[in-house]
Amino acid sequence: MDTKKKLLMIDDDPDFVEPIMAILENAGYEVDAKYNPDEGFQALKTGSYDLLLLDVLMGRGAEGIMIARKIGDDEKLRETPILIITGMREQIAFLFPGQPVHPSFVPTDELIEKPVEPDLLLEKVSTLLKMAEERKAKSELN
Amino acid sequence: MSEKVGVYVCHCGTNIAGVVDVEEVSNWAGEQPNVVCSRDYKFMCSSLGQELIEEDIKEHGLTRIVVAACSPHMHEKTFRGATERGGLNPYLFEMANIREHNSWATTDKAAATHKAKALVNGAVERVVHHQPLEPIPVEINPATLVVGGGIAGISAALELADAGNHVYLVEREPSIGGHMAQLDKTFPTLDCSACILTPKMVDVEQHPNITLYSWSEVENISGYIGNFNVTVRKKARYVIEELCTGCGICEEKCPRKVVDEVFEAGLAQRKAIYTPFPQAVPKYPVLDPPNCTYFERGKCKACQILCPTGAIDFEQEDELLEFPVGNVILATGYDLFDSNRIPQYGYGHLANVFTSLEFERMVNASGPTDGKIVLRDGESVPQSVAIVHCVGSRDNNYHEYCSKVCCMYSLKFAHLVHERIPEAEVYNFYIDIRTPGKGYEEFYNRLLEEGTHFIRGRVADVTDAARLPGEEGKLIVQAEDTLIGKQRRIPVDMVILSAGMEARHDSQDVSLMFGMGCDFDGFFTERHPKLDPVATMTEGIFIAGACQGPKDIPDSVAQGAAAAARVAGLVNQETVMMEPVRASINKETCSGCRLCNDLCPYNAIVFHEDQKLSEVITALCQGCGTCVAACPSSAINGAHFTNEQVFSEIEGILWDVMEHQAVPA
Amino acid sequence: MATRPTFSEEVANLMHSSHGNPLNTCIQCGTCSGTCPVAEFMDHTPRCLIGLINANQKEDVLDSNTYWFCASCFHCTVRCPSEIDISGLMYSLKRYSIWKHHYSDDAIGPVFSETFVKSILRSGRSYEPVLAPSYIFSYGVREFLNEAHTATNLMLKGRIPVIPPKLKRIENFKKMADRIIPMGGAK
Amino acid sequence: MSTYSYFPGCSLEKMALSYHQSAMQTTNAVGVEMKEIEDWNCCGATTYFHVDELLAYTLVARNLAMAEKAGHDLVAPCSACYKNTYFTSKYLKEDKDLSDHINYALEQDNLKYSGSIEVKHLMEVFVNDVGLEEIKERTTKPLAGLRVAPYYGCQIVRPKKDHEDVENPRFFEELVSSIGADPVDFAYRLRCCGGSLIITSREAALTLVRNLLQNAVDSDADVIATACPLCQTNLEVYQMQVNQEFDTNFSIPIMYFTQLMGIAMGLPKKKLGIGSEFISTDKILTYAKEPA
Repeated sequence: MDTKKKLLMIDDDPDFVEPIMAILENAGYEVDAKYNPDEGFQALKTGSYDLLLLDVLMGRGAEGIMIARKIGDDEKLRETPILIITGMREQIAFLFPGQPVHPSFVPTDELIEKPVEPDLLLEKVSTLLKMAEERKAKSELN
Repeated sequence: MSEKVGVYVCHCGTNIAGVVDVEEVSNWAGEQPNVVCSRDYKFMCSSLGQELIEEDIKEHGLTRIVVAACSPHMHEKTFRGATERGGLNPYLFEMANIREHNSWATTDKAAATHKAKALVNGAVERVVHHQPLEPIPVEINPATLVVGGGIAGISAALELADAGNHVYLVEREPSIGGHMAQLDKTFPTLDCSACILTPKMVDVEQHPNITLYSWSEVENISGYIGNFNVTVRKKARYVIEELCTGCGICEEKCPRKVVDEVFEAGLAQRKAIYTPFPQAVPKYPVLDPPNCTYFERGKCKACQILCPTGAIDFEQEDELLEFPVGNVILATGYDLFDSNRIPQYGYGHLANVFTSLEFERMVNASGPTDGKIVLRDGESVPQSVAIVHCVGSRDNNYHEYCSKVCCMYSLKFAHLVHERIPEAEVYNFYIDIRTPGKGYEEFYNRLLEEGTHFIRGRVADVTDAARLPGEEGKLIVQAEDTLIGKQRRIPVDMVILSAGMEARHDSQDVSLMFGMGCDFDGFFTERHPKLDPVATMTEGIFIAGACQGPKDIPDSVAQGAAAAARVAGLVNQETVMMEPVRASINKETCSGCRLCNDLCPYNAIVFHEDQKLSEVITALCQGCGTCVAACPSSAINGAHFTNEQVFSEIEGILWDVMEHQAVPA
Repeated sequence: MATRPTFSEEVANLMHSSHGNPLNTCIQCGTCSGTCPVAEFMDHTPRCLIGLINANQKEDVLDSNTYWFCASCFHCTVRCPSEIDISGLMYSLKRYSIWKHHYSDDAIGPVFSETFVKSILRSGRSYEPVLAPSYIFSYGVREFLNEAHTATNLMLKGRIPVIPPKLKRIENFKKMADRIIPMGGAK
Repeated sequence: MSTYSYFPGCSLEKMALSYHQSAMQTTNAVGVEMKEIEDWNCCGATTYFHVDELLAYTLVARNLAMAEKAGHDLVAPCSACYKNTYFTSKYLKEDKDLSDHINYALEQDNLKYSGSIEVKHLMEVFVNDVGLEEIKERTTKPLAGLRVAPYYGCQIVRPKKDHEDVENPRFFEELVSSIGADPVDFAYRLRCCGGSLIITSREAALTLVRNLLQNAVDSDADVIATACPLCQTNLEVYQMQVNQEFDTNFSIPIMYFTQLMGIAMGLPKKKLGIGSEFISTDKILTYAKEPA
């Protein structure tokens, strides 16, 4: 069937990407993975994806945030829902004596932290996809 | 009248087909107006591919041919041949470049296929406007100019002269011989460089077919294959060659000594009037005015007074000589990389760091130390020597390329140190040992047996700052021994920097003067790196030796001979057929404004005062098109590049945009 | 579909925006290691480390102390004949090791980095006294006494600040950092 | 009078206060105004890059933006600050994507960096902008006979590849000559002092310091001149520890080039911060004499 939803995952950690891809593919999604922010953003621009799964700490630092901000600045890309999956708190949170990662600072739709519960992941993905479709239908109506 | 066009789309293996959907392009082309037959084929340049064209012409009555393949530089000639064998005029052919301009430049298959269609369509639209053209025969002057009297130039000159052709050999320095004359022994056979070179130099001097102009430089060249006009500046020697016997009294009596930076690499002195070395050819000395006491203070004249034949002439001036030649061989050689550019190796700062050329002179039996290996003080014998490979080579900060000869001459140096100072320790610091030549690897094995220490690691720096015991008063060479993964500091008495080869500092100017190409490193560009290494993109101009890229003696000799063979072939043909892509002026529409006269870079346009008209001299015209574009009354026609042809091609390429615009036919 | 990146590709991804040539252009000449002032303290020379990366020897690379010894003197970077930013590589590996917590508990390098960053985020400027405790206990007795003695001397010469410096617009400063790493510091 | 935005950096607040004081005195003496950037922050040193480079760029960009707002080129006396600031400015100028992101963060402090200013090391200001002739002219008490080892260290020349000559710069030597002193041939002048390792890898750092001191002493230097607070601290404050570790007895003063300039210009030593050093500089001061 060709109604398969296409997801893009940008994450630099192959050890994390592999199981997540397996979970999503088993659930009937088509998943592409890119392992650095440049290639990831390029793929997002040229391909057509229904949802983006985005890591935060990559390359020079929190480049996932940089991508999310760029997407927010782009009228077309803005439509793609983003699910941030980050282990940042685990990785460097001790440096930032505050609260958990703030999704509100970047235009993202959802945020979950590594390690990820498969059920939670699938639930969030499908909710986001549904929301995006509703949003689209609404804007077409207008 | 409608033409019948055949279109051939080449796969070039996977070079094109890997990116461009060639079948799709071919099918699409078949549907275009005028196209009666369209095919794709694995290798159009193969004989089977060419036969395809020939057969189709006969079978389908094709009147025009388009091949979409590689660059015309590569195969335009090939397909013109096929077109001609099929019975058509070869100029009724057009090539679309879908490799260099397309498949090699992208990985986007859809875009590449789209662009291939556009390029093919442009070619189809253009080719229907092609006209049959006939090549222009030109006579070839049998004389040849060889620029540069090193071993490559000498070889070329002798080959041509022996075959009965006249050669003008122009050398910038006072003597021919080039770098080879400075060397002591040659690898891997260790024969004496001078012993094998001098006979050849003498042959040049005595050859009835060779006119040698040393201490001379080419000032200007004009014309085209078969008919070049050369201007040579013969620099004032201040010695009347006809009177000089080469007795050497002037040099002996000259009171003025200067450091010889050229031949002796700064290690010895020469006089203000001098022959660079005893076996110099020609034997006449050269006077060097900036260092001459007479030129400086108006007094001395020792040489003139003591010359037995009255051959010294202080009034002599540069002479400009003009002569015609049919072909040119450039063998201008190389410069040695300047070791000062790598300050961390200490050259010029630490006394006992030597360049390879300095060491060559030092080990030369007729050199400044009579062949003794000594430190800068002129007497101490080094007990340990470090030879640093890849100085200025294989380094993006200087030259990315490998200089090819340094490994071998470094091995030779190590051998010479062992030979002259048996108790000395020799360390060769290398990245890779490159010995691809006959007898070269065997020579390396010999050095291993002789006990040379080989340390695989590029030298980081050379310093005299001692830190550890045993380093006092030594030069310390620091490098990683990459085979054991440890940093090492080797204290030695002498360091030799194996400097690489680089293009002559003025190679860019030379290439411009001769109208030929020069690569980023300054080496002259050959027509084809593998199949045509001694020809250039300019007809009648050939290259040989290290001016084309780093090379050792055997390779330079081989190229010299190869270039000579190419020239001899042309001379034998007596005439050569030239491209008919030339401009011509329509007498009816020429207004006689003379705008084109001055613009022509080849001085190919004359003005007839009586008729108030300009005319193109076909033989001189190179078909560049400058005049065509400049003519205000569109009176100049560039054959094979007519406005109609060029505009149809542009419109053809823009087919997808043009469709929307209803362009009037 | 995506093929799993090798370790060498992982490192390349980490350096994706660096300013030199990729690591696989290394010709293993050893210029970097010959130049490195601290090569003798490293368990692998910088050249060897690049070799290990290119050969996908992930564990050996991460276990190596090489990158924590890099003093950022940039001598290797300017000399590299292949124009690889070797110092940049060392930074990348330090980041990788911190992010993945791949270092031993007694390693001073990462702990110091963390302390330093924390202190700057708190006040905007660095303040030497808070840096000291994090590493000083790892020293032996003699080094400890030396260090303490040095500190006392500095204090006597008036070269150690008594009050930590702080920015005036520290709240803005924290919010600014929060836009780069939104960890809720600004609330 | 030319004016610059001055970014002292954390060390100059206290640890290297004498560098700050002498920099102020000497720039003032040659008619250059250094306006300290208001509310500047740490440049991130090298350690910040270990955690998040983007954050390090942001920190630097805040200082750059404030300097740009003031309309002057930024001057850093510390080599590490200089290198960080110089390259951040360069990268932000070259990479629009990066600069967009960093400016997005700067918004929070109502700042923006557009890349219109240059970043200079304090020594560059003296050598290139003020000029050695001018310095020579202001030298009233030339340090004739004083043998100075000009210690460049690392980050004032590296990794800046387009520098006149990374492996053989001469500007420090020329500056030393211009105040009448003799620059010694100091082979280790471009080698690392281990500055950033002193805390994390003490043994390595002390070894590097030892080698440097040894080479300076071997070249008969009376004093090592530095242009970086980290180099100064390493070479001077840790000299005693080196002596203990390696059984040596080095006692060579390490002074900022601005202090030597100040002495040669006849400025009062107190104002140059002389007196806060561990190794006495009394002998150095005796060289300053008005020409006979």
